Amino acid sequence: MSDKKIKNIFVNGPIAPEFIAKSISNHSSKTGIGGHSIFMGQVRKDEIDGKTVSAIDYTAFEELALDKMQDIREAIFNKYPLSCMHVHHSLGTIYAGEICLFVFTSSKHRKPAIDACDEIVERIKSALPIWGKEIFADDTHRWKENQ
Amino acid sequence: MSDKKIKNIFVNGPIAPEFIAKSISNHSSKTGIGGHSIFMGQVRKDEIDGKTVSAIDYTAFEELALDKMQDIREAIFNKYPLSCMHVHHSLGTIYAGEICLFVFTSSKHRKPAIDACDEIVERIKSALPIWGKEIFADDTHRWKENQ
Amino acid sequence: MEIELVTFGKISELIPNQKIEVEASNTDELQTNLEQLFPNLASMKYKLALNKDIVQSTQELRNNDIIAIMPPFSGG
Amino acid sequence: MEIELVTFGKISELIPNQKIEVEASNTDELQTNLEQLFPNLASMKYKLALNKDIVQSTQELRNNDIIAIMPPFSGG
Repeated sequence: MSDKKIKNIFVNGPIAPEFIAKSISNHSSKTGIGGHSIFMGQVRKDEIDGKTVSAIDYTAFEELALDKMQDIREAIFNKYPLSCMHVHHSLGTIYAGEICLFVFTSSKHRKPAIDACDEIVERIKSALPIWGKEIFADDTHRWKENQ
Repeated sequence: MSDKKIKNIFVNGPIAPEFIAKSISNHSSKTGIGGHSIFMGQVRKDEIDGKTVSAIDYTAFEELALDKMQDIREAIFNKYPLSCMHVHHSLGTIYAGEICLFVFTSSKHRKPAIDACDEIVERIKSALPIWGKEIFADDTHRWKENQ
Repeated sequence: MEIELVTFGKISELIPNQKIEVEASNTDELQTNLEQLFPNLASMKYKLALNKDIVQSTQELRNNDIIAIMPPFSGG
Repeated sequence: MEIELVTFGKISELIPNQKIEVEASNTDELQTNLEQLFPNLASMKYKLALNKDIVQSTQELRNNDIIAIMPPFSGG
Protein backbone atom coordinates (compact mmCIF):
# COMPACT_ATOMS: atom_id res chain seq x y z
CA MET A 1 0.00 0.00 0.00
CA SER A 2 1.18 3.49 -0.77
CA ASP A 3 1.84 6.17 1.83
CA LYS A 4 -0.52 8.56 0.09
CA LYS A 5 -3.58 9.70 1.95
CA ILE A 6 -6.50 7.42 1.18
CA LYS A 7 -9.38 9.44 -0.31
CA ASN A 8 -12.91 8.60 0.68
CA ILE A 9 -15.28 7.96 -2.23
CA PHE A 10 -18.41 7.04 -0.28
CA VAL A 11 -21.34 9.34 0.33
CA ASN A 12 -24.49 8.47 2.23
CA GLY A 13 -27.52 8.71 -0.01
CA PRO A 14 -27.79 9.88 -3.62
CA ILE A 15 -25.35 12.23 -5.36
CA ALA A 16 -27.13 15.54 -5.92
CA PRO A 17 -26.88 17.38 -9.26
CA GLU A 18 -25.92 20.49 -7.24
CA PHE A 19 -22.92 18.59 -5.84
CA ILE A 20 -21.89 17.76 -9.41
CA ALA A 21 -22.29 21.43 -10.44
CA LYS A 22 -20.09 22.49 -7.52
CA SER A 23 -17.50 19.93 -8.51
CA ILE A 24 -17.50 21.26 -12.09
CA SER A 25 -17.22 24.89 -11.05
CA ASN A 26 -14.30 24.05 -8.74
CA HIS A 27 -12.31 23.43 -11.92
CA SER A 28 -12.73 26.88 -13.47
CA SER A 29 -9.49 28.04 -11.83
CA LYS A 30 -7.60 25.11 -13.38
CA THR A 31 -7.02 26.84 -16.70
CA GLY A 32 -4.75 24.12 -18.10
CA ILE A 33 -7.80 21.86 -18.46
CA GLY A 34 -9.36 21.60 -21.95
CA GLY A 35 -11.71 18.64 -21.53
CA HIS A 36 -13.80 17.09 -18.78
CA SER A 37 -15.46 13.68 -18.92
CA ILE A 38 -18.18 12.59 -16.52
CA PHE A 39 -19.95 9.30 -16.00
CA MET A 40 -22.98 9.02 -13.75
CA GLY A 41 -24.78 5.85 -12.78
CA GLN A 42 -28.51 6.22 -12.17
CA VAL A 43 -30.78 3.69 -10.45
CA ARG A 44 -33.18 2.14 -12.97
CA LYS A 45 -36.79 1.24 -12.24
CA ASP A 46 -36.28 -2.21 -13.76
CA GLU A 47 -39.09 -4.70 -13.95
CA ILE A 48 -38.03 -8.19 -12.88
CA ASP A 49 -40.52 -11.08 -12.93
CA GLY A 50 -43.40 -8.64 -12.72
CA LYS A 51 -41.94 -6.70 -9.78
CA THR A 52 -40.66 -3.14 -10.01
CA VAL A 53 -37.36 -1.96 -8.53
CA SER A 54 -38.02 1.09 -6.39
CA ALA A 55 -34.51 1.56 -4.97
CA ILE A 56 -31.08 0.00 -4.57
CA ASP A 57 -29.56 -0.30 -1.13
CA TYR A 58 -25.76 -0.14 -1.39
CA THR A 59 -23.32 -1.55 1.13
CA ALA A 60 -19.56 -1.91 0.85
CA PHE A 61 -16.52 -3.38 2.52
CA GLU A 62 -15.39 0.19 2.87
CA GLU A 63 -11.75 -0.17 3.92
CA LEU A 64 -10.99 -2.72 1.22
CA ALA A 65 -12.89 -0.67 -1.36
CA LEU A 66 -10.92 2.47 -0.55
CA ASP A 67 -7.63 0.57 -0.79
CA LYS A 68 -8.66 -0.86 -4.16
CA MET A 69 -9.81 2.56 -5.34
CA GLN A 70 -6.42 3.97 -4.38
CA ASP A 71 -4.76 1.30 -6.55
CA ILE A 72 -7.07 2.21 -9.44
CA ARG A 73 -6.37 5.92 -8.93
CA GLU A 74 -2.61 5.37 -9.07
CA ALA A 75 -2.83 3.09 -12.12
CA ILE A 76 -5.01 5.61 -13.97
CA PHE A 77 -2.76 8.58 -13.17
CA ASN A 78 0.23 6.55 -14.39
CA LYS A 79 -1.52 5.59 -17.60
CA TYR A 80 -3.22 8.88 -18.60
CA PRO A 81 -2.01 12.51 -18.42
CA LEU A 82 -4.88 13.68 -16.20
CA SER A 83 -5.23 16.98 -14.38
CA CYS A 84 -7.91 15.71 -12.01
CA MET A 85 -9.90 12.65 -11.07
CA HIS A 86 -12.87 12.48 -8.71
CA VAL A 87 -14.99 9.45 -7.78
CA HIS A 88 -18.06 9.33 -5.57
CA HIS A 89 -20.20 6.27 -4.85
CA SER A 90 -23.40 6.18 -2.82
CA LEU A 91 -24.11 3.98 0.18
CA GLY A 92 -27.56 3.36 1.61
CA THR A 93 -30.89 3.60 -0.14
CA ILE A 94 -30.88 5.24 -3.57
CA TYR A 95 -34.28 5.54 -5.23
CA ALA A 96 -34.94 4.96 -8.94
CA GLY A 97 -33.96 8.09 -10.88
CA GLU A 98 -31.29 9.10 -8.37
CA ILE A 99 -27.54 9.14 -9.04
CA CYS A 100 -25.41 6.52 -7.27
CA LEU A 101 -22.03 6.89 -9.03
CA PHE A 102 -20.17 9.98 -10.21
CA VAL A 103 -16.80 9.72 -11.98
CA PHE A 104 -15.16 12.94 -13.18
CA THR A 105 -11.85 13.23 -15.06
CA SER A 106 -10.15 16.27 -16.59
CA SER A 107 -7.15 16.70 -18.87
CA LYS A 108 -5.51 19.18 -21.23
CA HIS A 109 -6.85 17.43 -24.32
CA ARG A 110 -10.11 15.52 -24.47
CA LYS A 111 -8.95 11.97 -25.23
CA PRO A 112 -7.21 11.10 -21.94
CA ALA A 113 -10.15 12.41 -19.89
CA ILE A 114 -12.64 10.35 -21.93
CA ASP A 115 -10.58 7.14 -21.96
CA ALA A 116 -9.66 7.38 -18.28
CA CYS A 117 -13.28 7.97 -17.24
CA ASP A 118 -14.41 4.92 -19.20
CA GLU A 119 -11.68 2.73 -17.69
CA ILE A 120 -12.34 3.93 -14.13
CA VAL A 121 -16.03 2.99 -14.42
CA GLU A 122 -15.15 -0.50 -15.68
CA ARG A 123 -12.64 -1.01 -12.88
CA ILE A 124 -15.01 0.27 -10.18
CA LYS A 125 -17.66 -2.22 -11.30
CA SER A 126 -15.28 -5.18 -11.37
CA ALA A 127 -12.86 -4.49 -8.52
CA LEU A 128 -14.62 -2.63 -5.71
CA PRO A 129 -16.32 -4.69 -2.99
CA ILE A 130 -19.70 -2.95 -3.17
CA TRP A 131 -23.07 -4.67 -3.22
CA GLY A 132 -26.42 -3.43 -4.46
CA LYS A 133 -29.64 -4.86 -3.09
CA GLU A 134 -32.57 -4.14 -5.41
CA ILE A 135 -35.60 -3.27 -3.32
CA PHE A 136 -38.94 -3.96 -4.99
CA ALA A 137 -42.09 -1.94 -4.51
CA ASP A 138 -43.55 -4.80 -2.37
CA ASP A 139 -40.51 -4.62 -0.01
CA THR A 140 -39.03 -7.90 -1.20
CA HIS A 141 -35.49 -7.69 -2.58
CA ARG A 142 -32.95 -9.28 -4.89
CA TRP A 143 -29.16 -8.95 -4.81
CA LYS A 144 -27.95 -7.23 -7.95
CA GLU A 145 -25.25 -8.81 -10.09
CA ASN A 146 -23.06 -6.85 -12.50
CA GLN A 147 -22.78 -8.47 -15.92
CA MET B 1 -33.05 17.46 -44.86
CA SER B 2 -35.48 15.86 -42.47
CA ASP B 3 -38.84 17.27 -41.52
CA LYS B 4 -38.00 17.06 -37.83
CA LYS B 5 -37.80 20.23 -35.85
CA ILE B 6 -34.25 21.55 -35.87
CA LYS B 7 -32.97 21.91 -32.30
CA ASN B 8 -30.81 24.88 -31.40
CA ILE B 9 -27.48 24.03 -29.79
CA PHE B 10 -26.07 27.54 -29.48
CA VAL B 11 -25.98 29.58 -26.30
CA ASN B 12 -24.53 33.04 -25.91
CA GLY B 13 -21.65 33.06 -23.47
CA PRO B 14 -20.32 30.25 -21.29
CA ILE B 15 -22.28 27.20 -20.18
CA ALA B 16 -22.90 27.50 -16.43
CA PRO B 17 -22.41 24.53 -14.08
CA GLU B 18 -25.90 25.29 -12.73
CA PHE B 19 -27.31 24.78 -16.24
CA ILE B 20 -25.58 21.40 -16.35
CA ALA B 21 -26.99 20.49 -12.91
CA LYS B 22 -30.49 21.43 -14.10
CA SER B 23 -30.01 19.29 -17.20
CA ILE B 24 -28.94 16.32 -15.05
CA SER B 25 -31.83 16.66 -12.61
CA ASN B 26 -34.31 16.83 -15.52
CA HIS B 27 -33.48 13.16 -16.08
CA SER B 28 -34.47 11.87 -12.66
CA SER B 29 -37.99 11.13 -13.90
CA LYS B 30 -36.58 9.01 -16.76
CA THR B 31 -36.22 5.88 -14.68
CA GLY B 32 -35.24 3.66 -17.60
CA ILE B 33 -31.85 5.39 -17.70
CA GLY B 34 -28.93 3.58 -16.03
CA GLY B 35 -25.96 5.58 -17.28
CA HIS B 36 -25.18 9.16 -18.26
CA SER B 37 -22.07 10.34 -20.08
CA ILE B 38 -21.03 13.98 -20.24
CA PHE B 39 -18.25 15.74 -22.09
CA MET B 40 -17.41 19.37 -21.41
CA GLY B 41 -14.94 21.50 -23.30
CA GLN B 42 -13.22 24.18 -21.23
CA VAL B 43 -11.22 27.13 -22.58
CA ARG B 44 -7.51 26.72 -21.79
CA LYS B 45 -5.18 29.54 -20.83
CA ASP B 46 -2.64 28.34 -23.38
CA GLU B 47 0.66 30.10 -23.84
CA ILE B 48 1.56 30.61 -27.50
CA ASP B 49 4.81 32.31 -28.50
CA GLY B 50 5.00 33.99 -25.12
CA LYS B 51 1.42 35.28 -25.20
CA THR B 52 -1.39 34.03 -22.98
CA VAL B 53 -4.86 33.12 -24.21
CA SER B 54 -7.41 34.95 -22.09
CA ALA B 55 -10.55 33.93 -24.00
CA ILE B 56 -11.91 32.33 -27.15
CA ASP B 57 -14.45 34.20 -29.23
CA TYR B 58 -16.72 31.69 -31.00
CA THR B 59 -18.68 32.37 -34.18
CA ALA B 60 -20.59 29.92 -36.35
CA PHE B 61 -22.43 29.57 -39.63
CA GLU B 62 -25.43 28.85 -37.46
CA GLU B 63 -27.98 27.56 -39.97
CA LEU B 64 -25.51 25.18 -41.60
CA ALA B 65 -24.21 24.07 -38.18
CA LEU B 66 -27.72 23.26 -36.95
CA ASP B 67 -28.45 21.26 -40.13
CA LYS B 68 -25.21 19.32 -39.69
CA MET B 69 -25.95 18.77 -36.00
CA GLN B 70 -29.35 17.39 -36.95
CA ASP B 71 -27.62 14.90 -39.28
CA ILE B 72 -25.26 13.90 -36.48
CA ARG B 73 -28.15 13.55 -34.03
CA GLU B 74 -30.03 11.23 -36.40
CA ALA B 75 -26.95 9.14 -37.17
CA ILE B 76 -26.17 8.75 -33.47
CA PHE B 77 -29.73 7.79 -32.53
CA ASN B 78 -29.68 5.21 -35.34
CA LYS B 79 -26.37 3.78 -34.20
CA TYR B 80 -26.79 3.70 -30.40
CA PRO B 81 -29.80 2.80 -28.20
CA LEU B 82 -29.92 6.18 -26.43
CA SER B 83 -32.64 7.53 -24.17
CA CYS B 84 -31.48 11.15 -24.51
CA MET B 85 -28.92 13.36 -26.19
CA HIS B 86 -28.26 17.03 -25.48
CA VAL B 87 -25.65 19.30 -27.08
CA HIS B 88 -24.87 22.93 -26.24
CA HIS B 89 -22.10 25.04 -27.77
CA SER B 90 -21.18 28.57 -26.79
CA LEU B 91 -21.01 31.58 -29.08
CA GLY B 92 -19.27 34.86 -28.22
CA THR B 93 -16.49 35.43 -25.73
CA ILE B 94 -15.69 32.54 -23.38
CA TYR B 95 -12.94 33.22 -20.86
CA ALA B 96 -10.25 30.72 -19.85
CA GLY B 97 -11.69 28.29 -17.28
CA GLU B 98 -15.24 28.61 -18.63
CA ILE B 99 -17.18 25.85 -20.37
CA CYS B 100 -17.84 26.21 -24.12
CA LEU B 101 -19.18 22.75 -25.05
CA PHE B 102 -21.56 20.42 -23.21
CA VAL B 103 -22.52 17.02 -24.63
CA PHE B 104 -24.82 14.80 -22.57
CA THR B 105 -26.00 11.29 -23.48
CA SER B 106 -28.06 8.78 -21.51
CA SER B 107 -28.95 5.14 -22.03
CA LYS B 108 -30.20 2.06 -20.20
CA HIS B 109 -26.71 0.57 -19.95
CA ARG B 110 -23.52 2.57 -19.71
CA LYS B 111 -21.70 1.58 -22.91
CA PRO B 112 -23.95 3.23 -25.52
CA ALA B 113 -24.02 6.51 -23.57
CA ILE B 114 -20.23 6.55 -23.28
CA ASP B 115 -19.53 5.58 -26.91
CA ALA B 116 -22.16 7.94 -28.32
CA CYS B 117 -20.86 10.89 -26.27
CA ASP B 118 -17.33 10.28 -27.52
CA GLU B 119 -18.45 10.04 -31.15
CA ILE B 120 -20.63 13.16 -30.93
CA VAL B 121 -17.68 15.22 -29.65
CA GLU B 122 -15.47 14.00 -32.51
CA ARG B 123 -18.16 14.78 -35.08
CA ILE B 124 -18.89 18.24 -33.65
CA LYS B 125 -15.22 19.15 -33.89
CA SER B 126 -14.85 17.94 -37.46
CA ALA B 127 -18.21 18.70 -39.07
CA LEU B 128 -19.74 21.81 -37.51
CA PRO B 129 -18.90 25.19 -39.09
CA ILE B 130 -17.79 26.90 -35.88
CA TRP B 131 -14.68 29.03 -35.47
CA GLY B 132 -12.74 29.93 -32.36
CA LYS B 133 -10.64 33.09 -32.22
CA GLU B 134 -8.09 32.92 -29.42
CA ILE B 135 -7.86 36.32 -27.76
CA PHE B 136 -4.55 37.06 -26.07
CA ALA B 137 -4.09 39.17 -22.95
CA ASP B 138 -2.62 41.97 -25.11
CA ASP B 139 -5.80 42.02 -27.27
CA THR B 140 -4.14 40.49 -30.32
CA HIS B 141 -5.67 37.25 -31.58
CA ARG B 142 -5.06 34.04 -33.47
CA TRP B 143 -7.59 31.79 -35.19
CA LYS B 144 -7.72 28.40 -33.51
CA GLU B 145 -7.28 25.24 -35.56
CA ASN B 146 -8.53 21.83 -34.40
CA GLN B 147 -5.96 19.07 -34.78
CA MET C 1 -24.81 37.20 -62.59
CA GLU C 2 -24.79 38.39 -59.02
CA ILE C 3 -23.93 36.23 -56.03
CA GLU C 4 -23.72 37.03 -52.34
CA LEU C 5 -20.47 36.19 -50.54
CA VAL C 6 -20.54 35.32 -46.84
CA THR C 7 -17.24 34.70 -45.10
CA PHE C 8 -16.27 33.21 -41.74
CA GLY C 9 -13.38 32.92 -39.32
CA LYS C 10 -9.97 34.03 -40.52
CA ILE C 11 -11.31 34.56 -44.05
CA SER C 12 -13.84 37.13 -42.81
CA GLU C 13 -10.88 39.34 -41.90
CA LEU C 14 -9.63 39.27 -45.51
CA ILE C 15 -12.89 39.27 -47.46
CA PRO C 16 -15.90 41.13 -46.05
CA ASN C 17 -19.43 39.98 -46.85
CA GLN C 18 -20.41 41.48 -50.20
CA LYS C 19 -22.40 41.03 -53.39
CA ILE C 20 -20.28 40.47 -56.50
CA GLU C 21 -20.81 40.10 -60.23
CA VAL C 22 -19.29 36.86 -61.53
CA GLU C 23 -18.96 35.10 -64.88
CA ALA C 24 -19.37 31.53 -63.63
CA SER C 25 -21.93 28.88 -64.34
CA ASN C 26 -20.86 26.50 -61.55
CA THR C 27 -18.97 26.44 -58.27
CA ASP C 28 -15.72 25.20 -59.84
CA GLU C 29 -15.60 28.21 -62.14
CA LEU C 30 -16.60 30.45 -59.28
CA GLN C 31 -13.73 29.15 -57.19
CA THR C 32 -11.26 30.09 -59.94
CA ASN C 33 -12.85 33.54 -60.15
CA LEU C 34 -12.68 34.03 -56.40
CA GLU C 35 -9.00 33.14 -56.25
CA GLN C 36 -8.31 35.72 -58.96
CA LEU C 37 -10.37 38.37 -57.21
CA PHE C 38 -8.88 37.55 -53.79
CA PRO C 39 -5.33 36.23 -54.33
CA ASN C 40 -4.89 35.49 -50.60
CA LEU C 41 -7.51 32.79 -50.88
CA ALA C 42 -5.46 30.57 -53.21
CA SER C 43 -2.99 29.69 -50.47
CA MET C 44 -5.61 29.03 -47.81
CA LYS C 45 -7.57 25.92 -46.86
CA TYR C 46 -11.28 26.54 -47.22
CA LYS C 47 -14.59 24.98 -48.20
CA LEU C 48 -17.50 26.59 -50.03
CA ALA C 49 -21.14 26.26 -49.15
CA LEU C 50 -23.88 27.01 -51.67
CA ASN C 51 -27.10 28.24 -50.07
CA LYS C 52 -26.21 26.44 -46.81
CA ASP C 53 -25.08 23.13 -48.30
CA ILE C 54 -21.38 22.31 -48.24
CA VAL C 55 -20.07 21.96 -51.82
CA GLN C 56 -18.64 18.47 -52.22
CA SER C 57 -18.61 18.33 -56.04
CA THR C 58 -19.33 21.16 -58.46
CA GLN C 59 -22.84 22.66 -58.36
CA GLU C 60 -24.62 24.88 -60.85
CA LEU C 61 -24.95 28.52 -59.90
CA ARG C 62 -28.05 30.69 -60.16
CA ASN C 63 -28.47 34.42 -59.90
CA ASN C 64 -28.60 35.59 -56.23
CA ASP C 65 -27.09 32.38 -54.87
CA ILE C 66 -25.37 32.72 -51.52
CA ILE C 67 -21.82 31.39 -51.33
CA ALA C 68 -20.11 30.91 -47.99
CA ILE C 69 -16.32 30.72 -47.79
CA MET C 70 -15.30 28.73 -44.72
CA PRO C 71 -11.80 28.10 -43.29
CA PRO C 72 -11.17 24.86 -41.33
CA PHE C 73 -13.60 24.44 -38.44
CA SER C 74 -12.41 24.91 -34.88
CA GLY C 75 -15.44 24.45 -32.65
CA GLY C 76 -15.64 22.41 -29.48
CA MET D 1 -7.62 -20.95 16.74
CA GLU D 2 -10.20 -18.23 16.61
CA ILE D 3 -10.99 -16.16 13.55
CA GLU D 4 -13.53 -13.44 12.96
CA LEU D 5 -15.95 -13.87 10.06
CA VAL D 6 -17.33 -10.80 8.28
CA THR D 7 -19.88 -11.33 5.52
CA PHE D 8 -21.33 -9.09 2.82
CA GLY D 9 -24.17 -8.87 0.34
CA LYS D 10 -26.27 -11.94 -0.21
CA ILE D 11 -23.94 -14.02 1.99
CA SER D 12 -24.59 -11.76 4.99
CA GLU D 13 -28.18 -13.00 4.92
CA LEU D 14 -27.01 -16.64 5.29
CA ILE D 15 -24.01 -16.22 7.58
CA PRO D 16 -24.04 -13.48 10.22
CA ASN D 17 -20.79 -11.90 11.40
CA GLN D 18 -19.34 -14.11 14.11
CA LYS D 19 -16.19 -15.42 15.77
CA ILE D 20 -15.50 -19.11 15.16
CA GLU D 21 -13.01 -21.75 16.26
CA VAL D 22 -11.33 -23.41 13.29
CA GLU D 23 -8.72 -26.09 12.70
CA ALA D 24 -6.99 -24.55 9.69
CA SER D 25 -3.47 -23.31 9.14
CA ASN D 26 -4.16 -21.55 5.84
CA THR D 27 -7.00 -20.05 3.83
CA ASP D 28 -7.41 -23.11 1.59
CA GLU D 29 -8.06 -25.30 4.63
CA LEU D 30 -10.29 -22.61 6.07
CA GLN D 31 -12.36 -22.56 2.90
CA THR D 32 -12.98 -26.31 3.17
CA ASN D 33 -13.96 -25.85 6.84
CA LEU D 34 -16.33 -23.00 6.01
CA GLU D 35 -18.10 -25.00 3.32
CA GLN D 36 -18.64 -27.81 5.82
CA LEU D 37 -19.91 -25.41 8.48
CA PHE D 38 -22.12 -23.51 6.02
CA PRO D 39 -23.19 -25.95 3.27
CA ASN D 40 -24.97 -23.16 1.32
CA LEU D 41 -21.62 -21.57 0.63
CA ALA D 42 -20.32 -24.46 -1.49
CA SER D 43 -22.72 -23.68 -4.33
CA MET D 44 -22.14 -19.90 -4.28
CA LYS D 45 -19.58 -17.70 -6.01
CA TYR D 46 -17.52 -15.84 -3.45
CA LYS D 47 -14.07 -14.50 -2.65
CA LEU D 48 -12.30 -14.37 0.69
CA ALA D 49 -10.34 -11.45 2.06
CA LEU D 50 -7.81 -11.88 4.85
CA ASN D 51 -7.43 -8.80 7.04
CA LYS D 52 -8.58 -6.58 4.15
CA ASP D 53 -6.53 -8.13 1.37
CA ILE D 54 -8.31 -10.23 -1.23
CA VAL D 55 -7.04 -13.81 -1.12
CA GLN D 56 -5.61 -14.69 -4.53
CA SER D 57 -3.55 -17.73 -3.51
CA THR D 58 -3.53 -19.47 -0.14
CA GLN D 59 -2.34 -17.44 2.86
CA GLU D 60 -1.27 -18.56 6.31
CA LEU D 61 -3.75 -17.96 9.10
CA ARG D 62 -3.02 -16.50 12.53
CA ASN D 63 -5.13 -16.38 15.64
CA ASN D 64 -7.66 -13.51 15.55
CA ASP D 65 -7.38 -13.02 11.79
CA ILE D 66 -10.39 -11.40 10.15
CA ILE D 67 -11.85 -13.26 7.19
CA ALA D 68 -14.37 -11.56 4.89
CA ILE D 69 -16.66 -13.65 2.68
CA MET D 70 -17.69 -11.63 -0.36
CA PRO D 71 -20.17 -12.54 -3.11
CA PRO D 72 -19.65 -11.06 -6.62
CA PHE D 73 -19.44 -7.26 -6.55
CA SER D 74 -22.29 -5.18 -7.88
CA GLY D 75 -21.34 -1.57 -7.35
CA GLY D 76 -21.65 1.27 -9.81
